[in-house]
Amino acid sequence: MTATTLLWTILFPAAAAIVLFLIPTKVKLIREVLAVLASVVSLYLGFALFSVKNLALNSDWLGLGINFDLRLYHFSAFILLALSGFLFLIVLYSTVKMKDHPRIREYYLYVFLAAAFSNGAVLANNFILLIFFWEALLITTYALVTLGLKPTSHRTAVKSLIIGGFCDFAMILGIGLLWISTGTLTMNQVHVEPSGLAAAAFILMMIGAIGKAGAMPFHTWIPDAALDAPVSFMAFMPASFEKLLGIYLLARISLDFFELKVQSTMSLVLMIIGAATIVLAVFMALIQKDFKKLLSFHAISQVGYMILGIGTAIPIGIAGGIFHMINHAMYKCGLFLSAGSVEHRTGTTELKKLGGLAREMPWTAAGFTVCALAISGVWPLNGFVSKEMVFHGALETGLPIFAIAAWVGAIFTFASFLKAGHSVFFGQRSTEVAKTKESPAPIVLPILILAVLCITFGVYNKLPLENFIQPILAGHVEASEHLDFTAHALDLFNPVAGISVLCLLIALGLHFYGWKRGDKKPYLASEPIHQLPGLKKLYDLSEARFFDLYEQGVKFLQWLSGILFRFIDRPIDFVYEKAVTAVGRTFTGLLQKAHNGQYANYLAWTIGGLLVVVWIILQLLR
Amino acid sequence: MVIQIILLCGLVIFSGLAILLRDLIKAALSLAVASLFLGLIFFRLGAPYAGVFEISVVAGLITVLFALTIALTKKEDEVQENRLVKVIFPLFFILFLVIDGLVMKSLLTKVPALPSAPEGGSFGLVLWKQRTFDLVAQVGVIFAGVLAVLALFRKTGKDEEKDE
Amino acid sequence: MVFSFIVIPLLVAAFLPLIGKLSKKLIPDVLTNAALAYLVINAVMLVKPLLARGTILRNINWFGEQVNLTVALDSFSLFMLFTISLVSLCITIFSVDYLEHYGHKAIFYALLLVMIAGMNGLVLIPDLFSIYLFLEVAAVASYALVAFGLGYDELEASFKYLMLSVVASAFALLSITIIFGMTGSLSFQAVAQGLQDLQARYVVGVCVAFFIMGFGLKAALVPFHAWLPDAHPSAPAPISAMLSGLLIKVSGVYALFRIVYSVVGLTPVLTQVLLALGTISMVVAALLALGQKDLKRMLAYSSISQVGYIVVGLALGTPLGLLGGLFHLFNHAVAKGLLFLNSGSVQHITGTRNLEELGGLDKKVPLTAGTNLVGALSIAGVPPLAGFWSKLIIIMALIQAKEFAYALVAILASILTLWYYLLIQRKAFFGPLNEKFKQVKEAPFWMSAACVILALIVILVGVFFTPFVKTWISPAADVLARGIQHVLTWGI
Amino acid sequence: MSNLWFLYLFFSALLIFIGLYCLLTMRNLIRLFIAVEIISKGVSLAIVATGAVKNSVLLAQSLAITYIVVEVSLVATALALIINIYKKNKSLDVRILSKLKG
Repeated sequence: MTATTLLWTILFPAAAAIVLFLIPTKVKLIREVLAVLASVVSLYLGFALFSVKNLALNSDWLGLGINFDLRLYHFSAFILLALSGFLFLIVLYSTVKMKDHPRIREYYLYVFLAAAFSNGAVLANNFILLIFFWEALLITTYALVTLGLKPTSHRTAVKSLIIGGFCDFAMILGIGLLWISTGTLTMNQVHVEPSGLAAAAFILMMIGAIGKAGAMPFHTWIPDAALDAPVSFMAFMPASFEKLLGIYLLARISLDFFELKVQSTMSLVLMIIGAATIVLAVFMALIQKDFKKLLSFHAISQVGYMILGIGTAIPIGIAGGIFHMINHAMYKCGLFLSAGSVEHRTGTTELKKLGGLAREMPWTAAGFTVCALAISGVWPLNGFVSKEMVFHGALETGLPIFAIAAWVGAIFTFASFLKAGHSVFFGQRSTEVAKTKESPAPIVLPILILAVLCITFGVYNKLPLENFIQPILAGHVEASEHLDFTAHALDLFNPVAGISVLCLLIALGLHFYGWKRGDKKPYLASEPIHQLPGLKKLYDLSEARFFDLYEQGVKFLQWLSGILFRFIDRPIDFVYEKAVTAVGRTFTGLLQKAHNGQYANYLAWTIGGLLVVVWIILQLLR
Repeated sequence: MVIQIILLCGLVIFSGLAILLRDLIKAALSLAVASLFLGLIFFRLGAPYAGVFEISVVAGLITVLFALTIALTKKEDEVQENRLVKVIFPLFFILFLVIDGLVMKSLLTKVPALPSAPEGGSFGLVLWKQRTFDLVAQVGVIFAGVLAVLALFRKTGKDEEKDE
Repeated sequence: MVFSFIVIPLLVAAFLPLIGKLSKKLIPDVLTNAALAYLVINAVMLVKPLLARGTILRNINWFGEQVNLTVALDSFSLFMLFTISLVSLCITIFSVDYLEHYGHKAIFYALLLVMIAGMNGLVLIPDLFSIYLFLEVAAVASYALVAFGLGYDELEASFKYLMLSVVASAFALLSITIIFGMTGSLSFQAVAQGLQDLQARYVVGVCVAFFIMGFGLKAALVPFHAWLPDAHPSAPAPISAMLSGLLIKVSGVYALFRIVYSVVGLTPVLTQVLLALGTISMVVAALLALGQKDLKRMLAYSSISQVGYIVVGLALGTPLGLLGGLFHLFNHAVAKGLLFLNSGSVQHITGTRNLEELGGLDKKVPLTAGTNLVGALSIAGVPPLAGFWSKLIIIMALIQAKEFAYALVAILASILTLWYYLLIQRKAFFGPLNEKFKQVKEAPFWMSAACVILALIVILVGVFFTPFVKTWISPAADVLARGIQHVLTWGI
Repeated sequence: MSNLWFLYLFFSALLIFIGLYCLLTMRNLIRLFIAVEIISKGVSLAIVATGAVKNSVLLAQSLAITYIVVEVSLVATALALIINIYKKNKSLDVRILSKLKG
């Protein structure tokens, strides 16, 4: 296996994308077969490369430190494998779910392109190359959201683009700063202490990473996309790919590029963001009335655990964060897919309309249950293991407040999944949806695979922890420290695990209290929390999009152009009018815009500009 | 020297008149007179060819073009210039005169210049041998001007429709 | 070989009106396109000898007499010549079909060729006064071309354009005169040497300010930009493409930076002033573009904004900045040419350019929609298209030069850019189809062909940008970088 | 001799000022173009005077003549434009030329 194989991981999906795009819309079977085959091939490539682990492709490119460098090592090989695995599942699922989509050609084009770009981003060993793939992913996300074909899809897509664009540009800025403080653009040569300029670089690059992962406050497009975008996109991008990439980069940032110290400011920043994301997003999730929207808020909330874990800068915390990333990708992907399965058969995802589907859709219900229990951190599933690791890490920093925040998150995560599961699959059979049956195999199979994986990674946690996670950390901890996270992973009888279990019980209690209060309607189970005096106002503000940076940004821009118009354009116009026409002429001209088409106005700008430039140059020369 | 300053003053005065006179024809004529003065200044500065060009082309040809345009666009209700503009012109003019004078005075000894050797040869040699490329560019400019006039005075399909 | 860039367009332009009487369409079409195709080939052929030998200086003997027809061809000039020939070839291909309803093709092509000759001359000449002259050649032709439709808008826009740029070029000439007075010469080398000996920082500073105004108006830097959003949308589409794609860059950006780099020298002061102007242009124009309803007017404002990027890149003077600036110049020339041509197609197809009326055209005219998407995404800076690289390089260069504030503004402006290009794409091409346009058909062959060629260039340059940058742009940037070292510093 | 240069530049600045004042304040298109002519007179005065003062009057002379040719070209184009505008508008008021804005 030579270094050029690395190139194939990028070129092959890209080529597949183009081939799939060229197949006419009508020819369904060939496209589906080809798509599945292509994803199988990339899965094979993923396994093959994972077995190799160390490869590097260096080629001179543009000079000035900008080279085409790809590097495969244990971390990137692991992410690569995970990405190709999810690609396979999503494609398999899409063969049925997206079958009759009118723009199916574009769908596969974007999905495979996104896979190609993601592989590139993971393998890139040069920052410029990383930016390239990172930015390109933005566009595929945009395009995939528009495929939702809802009236508001475009708006949401633009929103994702603007927010993502902001984060990416922050990252570019950060990379630039890192570049001038280290003098190299090759990623594995960078390792600095985050202080001074490098601290700014750290913050900016971190924004890029967590923005991709969808942490607060860069999350606002995800819940919108939950309704506006195809559900397979939700499982594909926000649930798995973007999490993997974002957290991968965050881990690289805090392990490789910068030296993150325990209890340093940067570590605190990360932990605060993580904790805030956990708590705030889970509260938002709790009151959602739509299945997909609820899931999307959890996709945000869970990012908080990963950021918190990595932010602790303690080996077990970091390992927990990374482990949580892969676990989350699995069960959140599974959850979105099961939501899609429900939508496929019933045509709706509103909790109010659903209920008691477990009997008709047993496989989906089983998959959902496993994934939901995993995300809630129920023993002995994978979520339990990784969450425990994060709790331990948070406690070891000596700042228990973060652990408490994480536990609060755990309570409400479980409560809201009890609500969701209770409303959709269990409880009374709803009368609003017609009788239905289980979804076809290509839909159910990915869900079940993911559910099985959730169990495997939980019960046999030695497997992933020793094969995937420990090598990543191997170079980054003191030689004396033990790297064995598996010994007590499923140990229920220590204080930390005890508190976690207590949290789950509280959640159970809360749910049944709410359920009783809400006339035994499961979808109203979270109302008591919703109606709490202080929280109610926050919820209302949030519903009114008060916290939405994008909406506020649009308002600010409108306001800014108004101000510019009133206080800069107007005075110029005023002077002009005064100078040209007699005092007392009509004020109509005053109401015209600055570019009022008047030649003299334009000339006045030109001459004024000249005078200003002369003045500035003379001042600067002094 | 005195003659030169008188000529320069005449140039400025007639230029001022050209923008202040109400009647456009008179304005164009006073522009021509200003050109005449400029041509004379050129003569006295030792640039006779430029002077001839200034007088024949600018004072002559361009004035004719202006007169033609004015005749073609003659109408009863001419554009009224604002009276105030003309009234306050002297004010601004004097203000600028003072500023200009002060700036030039302050620059008097400050601007360095390389010592220049007197140039040899004749005007023709300079034009043809040193500035040959300018002649190519002149050809281009003339082309551009002629073609522009052709393009702007061509008959368009729309015009014909309107005439009918 | 080198002179043909000026002589051939002029000759063809001289013959066209005469031949135009014989054949109204075919001969002018063929002749113009052939001439420009020859120039493109010529430019490509010159790369190798130029890279091998460095600057080519050519003198010509006229009937045995020694006359001074000096052109200086260095990599920067050649890069500009290549850009000019390539884009204008595509524009004339487009004009073959587009000009049908304007009539008088011969005069149109003749004016276009005079403008190209003017730009080529401007690029080749190492003499201050000749720069002004060729600037006027191109400008006079462009006034007539803007007004070519003879409609109300065209005349108004052309008049304002003329009156503003006459004032600006008068100031530029005044500045040339003052420099001539101080150094006694006009050729770049002699003037640069003279200024170095003089150490007249304040006067040179004022002269440079005049240059910034004179050429800045041609390049449409804010606040000298006001003519552009009128003139570019009013002109016929190929001319809009020509003006936005080439003229503002050649007679504005090229002239300004040629003088700055080869004559007066880039100093930190100048860098600061130009960075400020460029950044203001970027932001103000981007904000203005967001509010437009007219497709072409939006594109015109976008040109101002993108010229801001080019100026910022070139003003930095670092190797990376020069590389980015020049690359962006090329990318913008190609992509904006493409977008204006597409706007012409849209107008040709639907009869309107109002974004509110358009919509859903991608189903009816997939070729136009697709090529437009390519151009829009390239300027908006979306990978893997060419515009992404140049913008990224400029931003990285800003950061490298520790101009963090400007870098931030550049980044925010690029988000705005992305926004309004998506707005164009969505309002014009995506979404529901307007009932009015049920019957529309794809644009005629040559129009589509030109757009497809330009779109392919955008994609190819983006994907294979390394060889492109290495052959065309790096040598040009090197020329400028050497200029910095050679020329004096007139102020700290 | 150098002092004389500033005398001429002084007058040339005056001419440019007159032209700019007119351009900024007046309304008649033809008058505006007369103002442009005045500006260009100022510039050509500066060119020739510079040449005369700096001992290179022959060069300056050739520049001035070239400049006059450019001027004629510009005048022809501009006046053709003005006549066309008059045909469309039936007015020479520059204020009417403000349809394109925003």
